Amino acid sequence: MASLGPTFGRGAMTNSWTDIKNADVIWIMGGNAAEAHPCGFKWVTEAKAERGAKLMVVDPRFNRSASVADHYAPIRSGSDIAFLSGVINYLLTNDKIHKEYVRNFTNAAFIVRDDFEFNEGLFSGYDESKRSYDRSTWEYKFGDDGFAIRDMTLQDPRCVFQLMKKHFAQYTPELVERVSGTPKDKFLKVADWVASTANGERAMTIMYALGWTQHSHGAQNIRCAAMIQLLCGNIGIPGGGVNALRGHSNVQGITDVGTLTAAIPGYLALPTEQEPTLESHLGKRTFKPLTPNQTSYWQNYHKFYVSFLKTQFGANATKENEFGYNYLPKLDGIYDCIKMFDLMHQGKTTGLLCQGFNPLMAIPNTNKSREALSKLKFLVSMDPIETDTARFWENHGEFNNIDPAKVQTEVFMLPVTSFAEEEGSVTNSSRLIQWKWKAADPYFESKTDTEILADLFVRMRKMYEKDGGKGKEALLAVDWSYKDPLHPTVDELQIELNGKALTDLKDAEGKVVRAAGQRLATFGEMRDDGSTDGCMWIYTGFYGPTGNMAQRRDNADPSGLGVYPSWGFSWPANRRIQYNRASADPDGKPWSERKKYMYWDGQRWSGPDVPDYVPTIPPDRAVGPFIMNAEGVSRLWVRGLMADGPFPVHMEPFESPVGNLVFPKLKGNPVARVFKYDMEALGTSKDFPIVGTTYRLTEHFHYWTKTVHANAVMQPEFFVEMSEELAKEKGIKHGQRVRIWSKRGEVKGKAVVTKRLKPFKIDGKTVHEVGLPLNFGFIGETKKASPINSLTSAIGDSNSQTPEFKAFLVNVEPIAGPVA
Amino acid sequence: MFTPVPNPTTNPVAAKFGQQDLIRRSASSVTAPAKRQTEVAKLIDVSKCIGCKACQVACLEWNNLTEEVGVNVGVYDNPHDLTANTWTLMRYTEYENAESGNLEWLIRKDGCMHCEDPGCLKACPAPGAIVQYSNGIVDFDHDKCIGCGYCIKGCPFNIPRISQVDQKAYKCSLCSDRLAVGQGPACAKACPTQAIVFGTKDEMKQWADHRIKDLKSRGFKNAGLYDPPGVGGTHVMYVLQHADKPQIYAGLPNNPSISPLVEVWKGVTKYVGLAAIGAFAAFGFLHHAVAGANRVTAEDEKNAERLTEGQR
Amino acid sequence: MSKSEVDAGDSVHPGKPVIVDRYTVAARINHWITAVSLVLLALSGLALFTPALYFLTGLFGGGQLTRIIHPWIGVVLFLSFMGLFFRFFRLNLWERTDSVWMSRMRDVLANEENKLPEVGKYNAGQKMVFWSMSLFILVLITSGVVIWDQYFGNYFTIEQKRIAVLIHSATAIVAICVWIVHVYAAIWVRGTIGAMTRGKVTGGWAWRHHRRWLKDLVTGKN
Amino acid sequence: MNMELSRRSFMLGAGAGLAGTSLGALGFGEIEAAHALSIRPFKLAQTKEVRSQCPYCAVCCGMMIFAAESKVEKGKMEVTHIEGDVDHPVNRGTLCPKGAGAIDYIKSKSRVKYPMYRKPGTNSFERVSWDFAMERIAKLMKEDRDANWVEKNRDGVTVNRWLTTAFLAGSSVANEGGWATFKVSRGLGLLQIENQARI
Repeated sequence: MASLGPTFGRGAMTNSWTDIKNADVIWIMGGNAAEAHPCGFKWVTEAKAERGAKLMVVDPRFNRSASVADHYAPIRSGSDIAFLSGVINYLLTNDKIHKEYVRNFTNAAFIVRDDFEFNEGLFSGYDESKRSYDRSTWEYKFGDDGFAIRDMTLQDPRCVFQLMKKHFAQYTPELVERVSGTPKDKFLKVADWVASTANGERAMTIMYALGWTQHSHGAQNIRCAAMIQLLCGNIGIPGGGVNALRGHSNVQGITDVGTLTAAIPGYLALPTEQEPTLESHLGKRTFKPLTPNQTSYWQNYHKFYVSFLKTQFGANATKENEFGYNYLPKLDGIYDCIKMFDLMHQGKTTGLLCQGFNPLMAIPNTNKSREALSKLKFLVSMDPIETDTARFWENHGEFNNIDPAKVQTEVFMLPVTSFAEEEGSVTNSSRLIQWKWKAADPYFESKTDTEILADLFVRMRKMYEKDGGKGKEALLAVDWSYKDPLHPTVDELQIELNGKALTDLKDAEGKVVRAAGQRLATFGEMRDDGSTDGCMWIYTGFYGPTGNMAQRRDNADPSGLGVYPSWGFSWPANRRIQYNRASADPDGKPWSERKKYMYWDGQRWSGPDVPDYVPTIPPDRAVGPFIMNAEGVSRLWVRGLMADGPFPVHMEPFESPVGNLVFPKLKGNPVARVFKYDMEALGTSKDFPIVGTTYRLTEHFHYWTKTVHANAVMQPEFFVEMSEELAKEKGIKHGQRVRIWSKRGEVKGKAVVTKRLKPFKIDGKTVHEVGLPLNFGFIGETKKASPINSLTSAIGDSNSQTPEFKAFLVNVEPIAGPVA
Repeated sequence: MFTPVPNPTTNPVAAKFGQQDLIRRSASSVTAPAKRQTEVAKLIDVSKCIGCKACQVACLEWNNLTEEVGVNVGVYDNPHDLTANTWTLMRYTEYENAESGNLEWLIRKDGCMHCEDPGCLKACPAPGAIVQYSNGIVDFDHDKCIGCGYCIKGCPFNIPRISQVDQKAYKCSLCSDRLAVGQGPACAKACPTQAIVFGTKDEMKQWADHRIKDLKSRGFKNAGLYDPPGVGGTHVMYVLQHADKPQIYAGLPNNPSISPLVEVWKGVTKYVGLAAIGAFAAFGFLHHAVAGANRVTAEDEKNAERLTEGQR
Repeated sequence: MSKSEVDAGDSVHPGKPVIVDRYTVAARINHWITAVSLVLLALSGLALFTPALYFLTGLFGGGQLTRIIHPWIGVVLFLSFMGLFFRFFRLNLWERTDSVWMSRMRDVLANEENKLPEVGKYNAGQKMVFWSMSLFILVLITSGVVIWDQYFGNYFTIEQKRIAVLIHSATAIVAICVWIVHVYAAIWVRGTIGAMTRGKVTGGWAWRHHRRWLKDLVTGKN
Repeated sequence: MNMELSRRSFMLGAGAGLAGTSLGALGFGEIEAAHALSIRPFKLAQTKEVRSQCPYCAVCCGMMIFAAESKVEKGKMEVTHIEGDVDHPVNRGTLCPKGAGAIDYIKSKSRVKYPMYRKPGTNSFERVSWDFAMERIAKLMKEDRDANWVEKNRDGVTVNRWLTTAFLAGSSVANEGGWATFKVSRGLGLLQIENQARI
């Protein structure tokens, strides 16, 4: 989500699953919704069947999404930016853009500093030694009033719109074909269908997933998509949006709740050691509007922050101690999971706790991960099922070759209840919070995650109280005043998430608007004086005074637009389509009857959804629809908010069969973080001429379902998909066992020789690609296989640190023996 | 969106149909019910199918079937064929459309078609082992099945399979137990894209027209419904993008009908055979009555003695 | 005179009446095993052949068991009949006089044997039963294997099985008819059954029905 | 929740003016009759039904879970069947091959039944008590925390961090459990905290 945030203001799926039925064009790229999200994909088939929508799929493989598409275009893994920039160029050069939307709802009109430069793929401010940019020159030009300067005619050569035209001009259809291997006519058909929605009449939705994220330039792939949607005016309208299809059931909720190295619930920031005081932390986050009258909602940051501190530290959070700010750990850098395993591999880590996580499978470069785990003093696996990680020390022949006697790690495998044996709220990909009720009793001795962690926490605090120890004060400062400290109830935790009034809250006239102890109805009620708590402002209201909104099950849909406003609760403030004020023109009228959604009715903003806007601000106040952004508008130009540039640039993967044909000087993402170990583990196209890409099969869910009988039956064994041409070249027979190896490791599997993969012509040279499903391992009911990440590299994206799983180099050879 | 059947209840419900609704019964006759129930049908829209196999899993789970974990043989089809436990199966075909120049991945859900004129039932020698309800369901009664495999020979679609465990024949029951309480088949309920829908046969034909219109608008000029008359129509129908050539869908028969061999075997042979046996027996009696026994006479014995005298 | 009409074990015991040994104990056991299997096969086969006779499965303990037993009896029959075949085929070889005998079928049926050429150990009718049964049993065992799904299900296509099942049932019918002729002949020609029970016939019987066989025995032509 | 209402709102939603199947329209005569011999009794009758949602992907399909007295563990309720929840606006009762097989996950051969412990250098897990496991883990963690706790950095800024133990948080845990996870792990001073969002 490291690019949707900078562009729109919030890093989450913009629309909802059911809203997809309102689309006229559906574009699936960098994802495979039919296989990864079949029941969400239903709404694609619905749009096709009932609305005559067109579906186009751009993917290296003709996959199961493509099998029901109206148009399929092949693309070489890792070349998405070239393709998407080609589309941007097509829209700009053919003037196929939604002018009024772009002028008023994006920062196209903003003037950029004169000292900003771009040449040979690098933006101004690059420091090669640090592999990073000084982003100061990427800022707007500001006037004496302190506001950014704009040219609403979009003519100024330094305005974002003109810079864009210049920046993308070189991405012609011919270049796209040369770089991405997409035949020109197939590319043009995509561009043309996109253009057909660049008006208020028709809508296009873009559905993507890890196919765009898992690249060393993943965030910029998604940036391109966001820009295309802004040029077409497809954000904030029904059937539009950039829909990031999340993986795990509650990955959205767990991300919201901030279990990420630098996060605090609700997208607040964990302090860094450069921020010794609460003031110094908040001071950097005032979010003053950059143009007049803008909402710039993050101005309320400090209220949310203090409310969080009050929940984390309870009575121990006082004005005097900056609400316990200093009890929080402070960052000296970020510790994402890749860094985590690099440190572990260096022997710098003592213990690892895995909660429903199977890192031996999930983390790139399995051999490195296995060595890293072997260096731990202890490993705890909390999971309903046995994971390959929990048994990393066990020898499984070629599939997990290790000598248990040499592994000194203490390993604990704790039984956790399955989804059916517990209750709680879960947030789906489109921010919809829903409830699940408990259906069965815990399996044998299993316990819920909360019970296990409560037990651990209480034990450790007792030990510190008894024997003392380092960091005792910070540990005991945490508020743990649950009725039963060993069993915090779901209700108690939900109240903490929602927040409540700690003292009577009074309005300006001194009237009590919220009595002490009452749960808050909206985050608007939060205060920075310690009179409210609530650890996650974006969820506030989901358990408000009226009750548990997550449990709402009224599936009426009065508008017929798939809004379902009374089903569950969609953060923020139960909005189903984000930035929905943009569904109306600057005067507050719908862009078209066909796309009518939210509009100004004279008194207020009304429509089937909750306005993502202050409901009573009239259009003439010219308040932008992107209320989280200090500009009030969305960002075609992201200023310094992304590490690798204000505009996307074509960058090749770190392992690529060809050099960068657009900017020969660029070797991979110039600011991607690369650890020494991983840099040395890169292969060249000389030894590894074939592109490898990994993906999920619809019959399986990541590394879970290999332990699930029915799914093991549906896809029993690891295989490699390859073109008939490659098979012929290598003398590989259909169904024969083959060996695939990269600079980092090898795997063996059956060959699925198919017409659905075709060799690419890249700059005149033939490039083969193989598909590698990731769902197989050495634990479970499927046939044993080496983890697919034995092949992959840990080099990750410069913004999200997401590893480059989707494009790397391998080689393939047949293994003698009987063909299945 | 084809409106789904509401959620099932856990309260006991009286069966909506039963013995009294049988219209055919293998190797025996039934008194047809006064009024035939509305015919039901399952419509499988190949053009909407994403080959996710949810139907396969739903079928296993609902019917408490346990299939073995197999191997990959270079295709997505798993298991590789229908078995006594796999009553439905996705069959994948990579089809290069010469006209459009496009690759098409045709994915067909295979399984019992519930023929109006069921070959399995016709071939079955065990009374009541195969029955047909007036709503169109063709169902197997495993207590009566003798495992002879005649149903396999009778089926024009190669559907029934004999279990290696109990040597009885198995196939899709159209979830007769779910239908009996007003639910649809488990596969239809699970199907994420509604490529499988279930309702009355008329509704299904109507819905198919609606789908075929859409397909024609997308350039599939030969899109159509597969409801083969050769078997009197089926209660499982397909919407095909290329209804003019069913065989490209993993060998779906172009114009299926019960094999003439089976017709002859179960028809004329049966009667002629019994007649012949009867005739021969009858001839025996007749001849004996007319010509009488062929007895050895004293004369014959004498001749024999005379002949052997020299021996003494 | 052509070849000898005598089998090993055939012999004459002069006296009143003359007694002639026609079948050895081995031959008789072999014959009755074949006979019993054939009857069981006919019953179980007919049970599966037509619903009208499905009740016969009761004799074998139900449909499943009938389906399981039938092919095994078939195997027994086949082996046992092989025995008979090699025992008897020499004297069942066709001769010119057999054709004459056949052409005088009216006399045969009218018990007018004196008008017929002298017959060796087997008359033309018996020979025809022998050869047709040999053929039918070969066809039945072959087609039977093709439809024996439990063990051979995977070796044949469904179409092959359809052909096989049709051939199998048709052949079985004809075989049963021939068997009826065989049994009826044994009853009709008195003194015959003893040949297969006690193994002996009277001289008169031999004289009347198989005079050349008797003469060869007496003249010791063998 | 109101199923009547939910049902009606779906009828309104029926596509393309085609009336959907309604029970009556299925045309089953209203004859009271016992099940025919070939028809199995309806297996959900007399079970306990609960609304839940799919644990796998982020579509979060609505599920109906049916449970009954456990055959394995006396006195406990166990799941007997799972199918889609038709009332759910997103999945409308449908499930993908993972969701449709979710009961096999609950009953997986790989389910962990008891706390298991593997001693250094050994080649197997042994069953241990919850108390042993938790006491041992707490002890190991305290040792490490005491050994590697950083209270102030070089510039004397209070940083209260613990860098030598890491926590990988699951993304299938409910929000409440997730918050407990955050509170505990940050409360301990951990910085190495991640979930699946990044990979």
